[in-house]
Amino acid sequence: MSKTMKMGMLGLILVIPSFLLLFVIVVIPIALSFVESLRNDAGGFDLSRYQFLFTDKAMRSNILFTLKVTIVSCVIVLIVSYALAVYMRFSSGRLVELIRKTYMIPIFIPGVIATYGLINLLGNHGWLSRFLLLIGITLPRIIFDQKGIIIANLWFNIPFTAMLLSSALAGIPNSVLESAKDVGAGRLRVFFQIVFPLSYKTFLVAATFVFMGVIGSFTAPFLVGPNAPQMLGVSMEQVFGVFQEREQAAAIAFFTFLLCSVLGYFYIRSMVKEETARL
Amino acid sequence: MLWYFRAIGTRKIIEFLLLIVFIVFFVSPLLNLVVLAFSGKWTYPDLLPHQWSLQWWKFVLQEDEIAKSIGLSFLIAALVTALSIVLCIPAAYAFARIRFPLSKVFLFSFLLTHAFPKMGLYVSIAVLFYKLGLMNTLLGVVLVHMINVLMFMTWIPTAAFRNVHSAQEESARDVGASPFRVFRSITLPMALPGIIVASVFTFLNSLDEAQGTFLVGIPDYRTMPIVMYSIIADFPGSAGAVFSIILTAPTIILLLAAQRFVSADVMSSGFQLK
Amino acid sequence: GCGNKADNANASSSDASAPASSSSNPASSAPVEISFYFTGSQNVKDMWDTLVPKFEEQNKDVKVKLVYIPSGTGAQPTYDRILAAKKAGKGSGDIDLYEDSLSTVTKGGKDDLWDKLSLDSIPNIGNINSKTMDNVSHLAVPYRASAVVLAYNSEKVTTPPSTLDELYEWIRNNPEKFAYNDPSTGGSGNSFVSTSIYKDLPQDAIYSTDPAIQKDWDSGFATLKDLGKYVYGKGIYPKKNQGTLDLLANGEVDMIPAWSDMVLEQTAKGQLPATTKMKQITPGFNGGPTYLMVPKLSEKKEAVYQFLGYVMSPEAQGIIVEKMHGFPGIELANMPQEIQDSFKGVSEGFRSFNIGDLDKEITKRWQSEVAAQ
Amino acid sequence: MSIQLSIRDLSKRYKTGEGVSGISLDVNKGELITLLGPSGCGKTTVLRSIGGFLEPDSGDILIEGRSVVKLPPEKRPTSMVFQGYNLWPHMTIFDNLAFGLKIRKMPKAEIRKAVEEVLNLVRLPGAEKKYPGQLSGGQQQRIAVARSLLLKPAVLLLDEPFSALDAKLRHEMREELREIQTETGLTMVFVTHDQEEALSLSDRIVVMNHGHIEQIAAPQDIYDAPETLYVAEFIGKMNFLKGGAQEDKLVMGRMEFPNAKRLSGEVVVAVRPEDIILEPGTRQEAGLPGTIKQMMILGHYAEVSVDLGDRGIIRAFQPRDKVKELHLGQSVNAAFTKVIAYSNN
Amino acid sequence: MSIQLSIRDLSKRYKTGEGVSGISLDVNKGELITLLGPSGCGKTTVLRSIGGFLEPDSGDILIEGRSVVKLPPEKRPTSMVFQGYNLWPHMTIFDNLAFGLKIRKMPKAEIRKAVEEVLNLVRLPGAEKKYPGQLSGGQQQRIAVARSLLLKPAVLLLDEPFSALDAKLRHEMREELREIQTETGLTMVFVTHDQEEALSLSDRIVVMNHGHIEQIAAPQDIYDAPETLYVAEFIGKMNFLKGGAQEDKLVMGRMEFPNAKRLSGEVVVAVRPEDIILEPGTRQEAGLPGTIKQMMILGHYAEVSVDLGDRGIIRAFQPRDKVKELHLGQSVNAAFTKVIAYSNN
Ligand SMILES: Nc1ncnc2c1ncn2[C@@H]1O[C@H](COP(=O)(O)OP(=O)(O)OP(=O)(O)O)[C@@H](O)[C@H]1O
Ligand SMILES: Nc1ncnc2c1ncn2[C@@H]1O[C@H](COP(=O)(O)OP(=O)(O)OP(=O)(O)O)[C@@H](O)[C@H]1O
Ligand SMILES: [Mg+2]
Ligand SMILES: [Mg+2]
Repeated sequence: MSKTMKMGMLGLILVIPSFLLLFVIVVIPIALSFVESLRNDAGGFDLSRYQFLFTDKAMRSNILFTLKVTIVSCVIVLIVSYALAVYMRFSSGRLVELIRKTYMIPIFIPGVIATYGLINLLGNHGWLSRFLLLIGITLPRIIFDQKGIIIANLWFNIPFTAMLLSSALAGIPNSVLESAKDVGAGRLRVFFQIVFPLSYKTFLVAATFVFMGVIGSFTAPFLVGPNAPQMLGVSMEQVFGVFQEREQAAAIAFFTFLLCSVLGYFYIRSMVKEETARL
Repeated sequence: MLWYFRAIGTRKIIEFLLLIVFIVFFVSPLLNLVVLAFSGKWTYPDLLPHQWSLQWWKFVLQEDEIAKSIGLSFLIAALVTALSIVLCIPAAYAFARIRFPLSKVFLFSFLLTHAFPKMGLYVSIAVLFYKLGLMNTLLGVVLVHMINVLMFMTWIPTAAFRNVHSAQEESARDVGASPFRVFRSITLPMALPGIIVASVFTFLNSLDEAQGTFLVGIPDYRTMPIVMYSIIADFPGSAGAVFSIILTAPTIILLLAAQRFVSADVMSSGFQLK
Repeated sequence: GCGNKADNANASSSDASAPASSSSNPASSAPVEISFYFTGSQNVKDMWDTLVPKFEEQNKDVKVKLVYIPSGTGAQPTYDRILAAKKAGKGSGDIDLYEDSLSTVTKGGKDDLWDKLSLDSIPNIGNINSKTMDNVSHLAVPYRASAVVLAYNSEKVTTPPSTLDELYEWIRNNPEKFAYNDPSTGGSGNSFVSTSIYKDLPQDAIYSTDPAIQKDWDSGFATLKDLGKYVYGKGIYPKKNQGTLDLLANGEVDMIPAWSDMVLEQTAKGQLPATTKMKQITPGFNGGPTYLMVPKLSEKKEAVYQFLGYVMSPEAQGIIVEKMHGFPGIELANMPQEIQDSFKGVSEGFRSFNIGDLDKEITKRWQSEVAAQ
Repeated sequence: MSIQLSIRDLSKRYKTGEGVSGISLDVNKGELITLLGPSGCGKTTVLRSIGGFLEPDSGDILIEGRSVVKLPPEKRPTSMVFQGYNLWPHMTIFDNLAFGLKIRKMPKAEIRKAVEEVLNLVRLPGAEKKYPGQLSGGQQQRIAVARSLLLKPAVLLLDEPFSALDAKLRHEMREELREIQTETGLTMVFVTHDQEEALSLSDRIVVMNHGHIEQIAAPQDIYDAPETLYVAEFIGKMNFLKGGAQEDKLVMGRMEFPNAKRLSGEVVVAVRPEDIILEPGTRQEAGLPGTIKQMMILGHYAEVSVDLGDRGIIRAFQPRDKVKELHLGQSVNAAFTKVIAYSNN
Repeated sequence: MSIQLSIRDLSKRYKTGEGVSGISLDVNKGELITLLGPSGCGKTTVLRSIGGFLEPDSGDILIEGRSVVKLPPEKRPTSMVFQGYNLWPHMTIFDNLAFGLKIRKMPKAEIRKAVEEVLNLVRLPGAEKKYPGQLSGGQQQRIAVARSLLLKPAVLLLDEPFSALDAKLRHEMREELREIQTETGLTMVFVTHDQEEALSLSDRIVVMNHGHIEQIAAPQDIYDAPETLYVAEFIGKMNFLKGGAQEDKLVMGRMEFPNAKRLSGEVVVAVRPEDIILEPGTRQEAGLPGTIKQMMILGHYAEVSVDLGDRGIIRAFQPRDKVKELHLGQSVNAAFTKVIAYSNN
């Protein structure tokens, strides 16, 4: 008994330093900003800052816009990443090898730079439009539009998601797929009834992290997004930096956090379930 | 989307085309920057610059601020990496090996760093740091950089430690190694790939961090990305492109150096905590 | 605002400039080091990098530590630092001199952060338009000014508009060939917006900080809203001053409001095509001086005054004008003739607004009404 | 008997040059045939070619007289049971079993009935609602077999289905498979590298070596008369000794045997451990002298290692009672009741 | 013989209530003793308690007369070979082997020599520079054994060291372990759930059941005279039939046996497959009538299943030659040469 106590103490001692840091630089600021977000104009406390999020027309459209961009980005990212992961899992050849070796690089490219490159590439007079001009196509507006934000999100998130999914797919033994084919399942059926359910958990993980990454993003939406409606990250910055309404910015941040928490809940639940199953 | 499922002939073609689109999508923004960086005159609608030049390289490299910011960025990144190793690896070991009360709560609390929007977090942190006198200090900057990496630095090594089979540790105990020796000679080296991946990730992430630095480190701590921001803001395309290349170079070099360790499995295991 | 109308002819105090001698205290001990925080783009930094060594050469007893805060996004860290330091009872937070725009001067006035500057301590303040000094309650000195002008591609535009109404007409006739930037991200767009809003308001409305005036903005916003479909991208407002300059440079638009100094500099460096020309409309776009403020709690005020005295001297102002392609902070009449000449054509119609927090309200309302239409 | 599966001159080479070639084989209806050979000899390659998971380079595969080489796996009338990881972990046993039937659009009620029946057949009634993870390894493999049986394949393919199980379970599974085969009369091709498994299960055994077939014969024939040295080495335990062939005699020390194959010169003489008689002492006229080196009791018999000096060590199986008279280091005489000879090259 | 390891009334219960209790056992110097029992019976628990990886709730463990219960694993004169994951993948074989010696501060030259020697002993000379991943499973386990041998432990503990290997390799490894034991004279405690392994390896076998010891005896004794029904079921193949006890007689159909244990009423009669004699026809006076249901040739003998009707199915081992006279469905008479009886509860 005392030994388990001792181990427990040791565990806590090992965890405390990093948790303390987390506490100081994350938990306290979150708590502070929550308190801040409850403060109204008069200095009292109420939910007026949150009310504003839903009553102000511009803010409402920002929220809807953010959700729309986030969900569209998530869906495309997940589909493309899945396709890529499936491709890397089941194909061979030099091209695939090359992709396997390099697809993770964008994860490490600084966000500003990639965004900057995308602006220069996809702008109205950017490189792409110059190429398309040759074949007589005018590029639709991408930069300063939600398309730009979505494309940037794809650029940033596909490699990461593909990485998660490809390691999940690597964990599915061939014989599981072959036995499905063997009993007569066609390709689509194999995918939807075997491959997908077996990588579903990772899919959830990927969805969680893409969602969290996109919904609070700032750099890309700021540089390539439209003036209005704005992503919440941009709006938050504007409210804080330009309008100097710290409380309102905190409310936006906290609201975003609540949205993330929903997915975070499912993520944690599935991870904990797995843990208990493992023990 | 399910390329591999298609019939052979057309399948190959479609597959190839899609791959090309895919590669172009990821490569062209970077390639565009490279071309831009060496361009002198490049007006619409020319496909390539009609005049190449190193003018912006000269301009960017002449700024002594740039060299300074690169040095500073590396210093900060090294500090962040070192500090997070010191703080997070013991925690990761505890999560992987020791049962203690609330361990899951602690473990998943690191998700907060990703669930709360960065912008909002930085703003609150600034308020806190003013009170703590951490504004415009090296420590303040380092701490802010750690927000982004705490989760990676804890979760990936946790998974790595978990993958060290306990029989491997026990057999070392068995041949006479003390618990500490076991950790040093067996557990740690075996979990090293995970720790390296996490560290590389931390290092690069710190090199790239801009928003938090801007809020906490200005004016004294002008790191590469901060300079990059002002260059994007104040100079035309080519200068930004040059600087982008300078900024990306360490990333690529470090990645190539650590390529052996950076594998999808190691990284993604950190998110699944199996 | 300094209200430097071009016809100001207050040349009297021009020889009162005594940069080095005014208040030097030859206490031949180690030189006093003052910390000077400033923001702005790269050319601002270059300018100070030139100016400070010259000053230090003449004033061996003062050293100026330049602390450059690059422009970009984010909050106002320096201001918050001074404020936080004051609240924490830690003096001025080691900031002895601070450079920023009018809104900060006003804000700091409310927070009682700035030192009152007087002719006694800095004689060269006499070179400045006194109305300007009154406007800022002597809490700051305008050391330079930039004007927002119309920059245009002279190959495409032969007869540029010379009034705001002509400009509107030009915009409507040349759809998507005009762009102004998001007013929350850069002064040139901000200037275009506020100039438009105050177009039909009384002359001195631009010096009023009375919130009651907000209801008179409606027609201005209506115009801006209407212009939305004619501007670049049918309603795209690039981020930052450079955003519109880039569009002009690559030929996507033919006309933009821009800071004169940026246009001058970028044309000189070849970033903007040589065919780029500038034109000020009448009444002029809202330009603005940049101010220097001394934190009240600074412990090295004497030395700071000495430095400010130098900055406001015609010699230093000459360098500023040259480096910044901007306007002098002191009255033009106090400047050498050649400099006066070089400002012909741009300086006419130059105005400066002082509407305090109302500026924020403008951006807010612009965001929800014009951007989000 | 009609031929159910016919493989004709099948060849399949991987890029590495490894693979199989010249594989020809006819399997009768209701027969259980085993592909036996060491790791890497190409057993799986043949089996996967039949199942449609590999495209042969040349040759033909006919099932019930129809060529199937051009068909994808899901269109072939075969069904395969893999070594491990067979079941789909996210589906219940019922769904695992019903999956193939649903694809075939069998009515629900019928599916339920069929699943129930097959679960009875594999002796796991009532397991429908469980998940594979809740079953033991042996039970999982039984479900895997059941899943294949449900589809009533023309040929059932099994690729080392029991090798992941432990010895006891493996024995049980073999018996069960045998019973199921008797009951259903299915045609089966079974792959294994375990010769005991092959001997106990098969109607006929195909011994493979390095991508080709060495011998096809019934287990008893393979055991009694391995055609090549390779087969002799691989099937059952066997001792190899050097001997000489003289016209119609094989000579080993003081022993002589008939030279059926008419070999000459130096030969390799193979002796099964159970064909060795050990007698204490060395006075016997026939037989080779040696000393006992090790004795292991293996249930109802014992394995005794005898050191024959220059001739090496041989292993002999002795009844347990007999062993009680022997002890380590004892001098014994080893006589052979039956030998097979192979030319020495 | 001196007692090397002594376990005295050892008890260890996990929070779940499972575990072992009342374990007492003396192991002589140079003895190889096997803990045998089904999965979950507590073998590993005992072994890990000896090795120091578990803290017993009560009881004492003495090695060479000294109590070691209070020592951590690294201080105990034991060494353990685990089922798998034994080696450290980031070290070469040399480093794996030398690790323990380095900790003991042995001079470099001596380490090199010792490693070379032990590699010869396990028949892997020259493997020093390789990494574990470059060796096959069997080779890795040999290195694991070598690593333990190098430390010259007072007691060598082996926890199912070969169960991850395939059948053939397992057989080989057993023989090798036996040889190594003969050469080194080490005291070993070996854990397995494979009764064949236990029978072939051990000097004595400890049969465990549900956390306690059922029987400790030499393999032959365990095989010939299992003390309990449980042991009889577990060791070797065994047929169980119902019979009656009448004073000094056991009666089964027409057969009678002596009632050594003086049981009465209904009893369970256990018969080894090799103690069954099958004769065609049913005319015999003694024995039970039945029909042949299945025959499997297992190398040098055959297993014949005989359906005895109400009495169930029994399995008999028959010489291969004998089987040639039998065929499926044939009526036979099964006579028993030896039986053991257990009371029926
Ligand atoms: N996809 C492949 N690419 C290249 N070589 C292969 C491939 N699959 C198998 N081989 C090689 O072909 C040979 C035969 O392989 P196969 O899997 O048929 O052997 P096997 O008899 O089933 O062996 P095992 O008993 O180990 O399963 C081996 O040498 C193997 O290395
Ligand atoms: N750490 C533990 N906590 C709780 N119960 C345990 C633990 N370890 C083992 N047990 C339980 O104790 C019993 C004995 O376990 P042990 O590992 O000794 O069995 P074993 O005989 O070695 O079985 P196997 O042959 O499967 O290895 C089992 O029922 C097991 O479930
Ligand atoms: Mg195989
Ligand atoms: Mg065990």
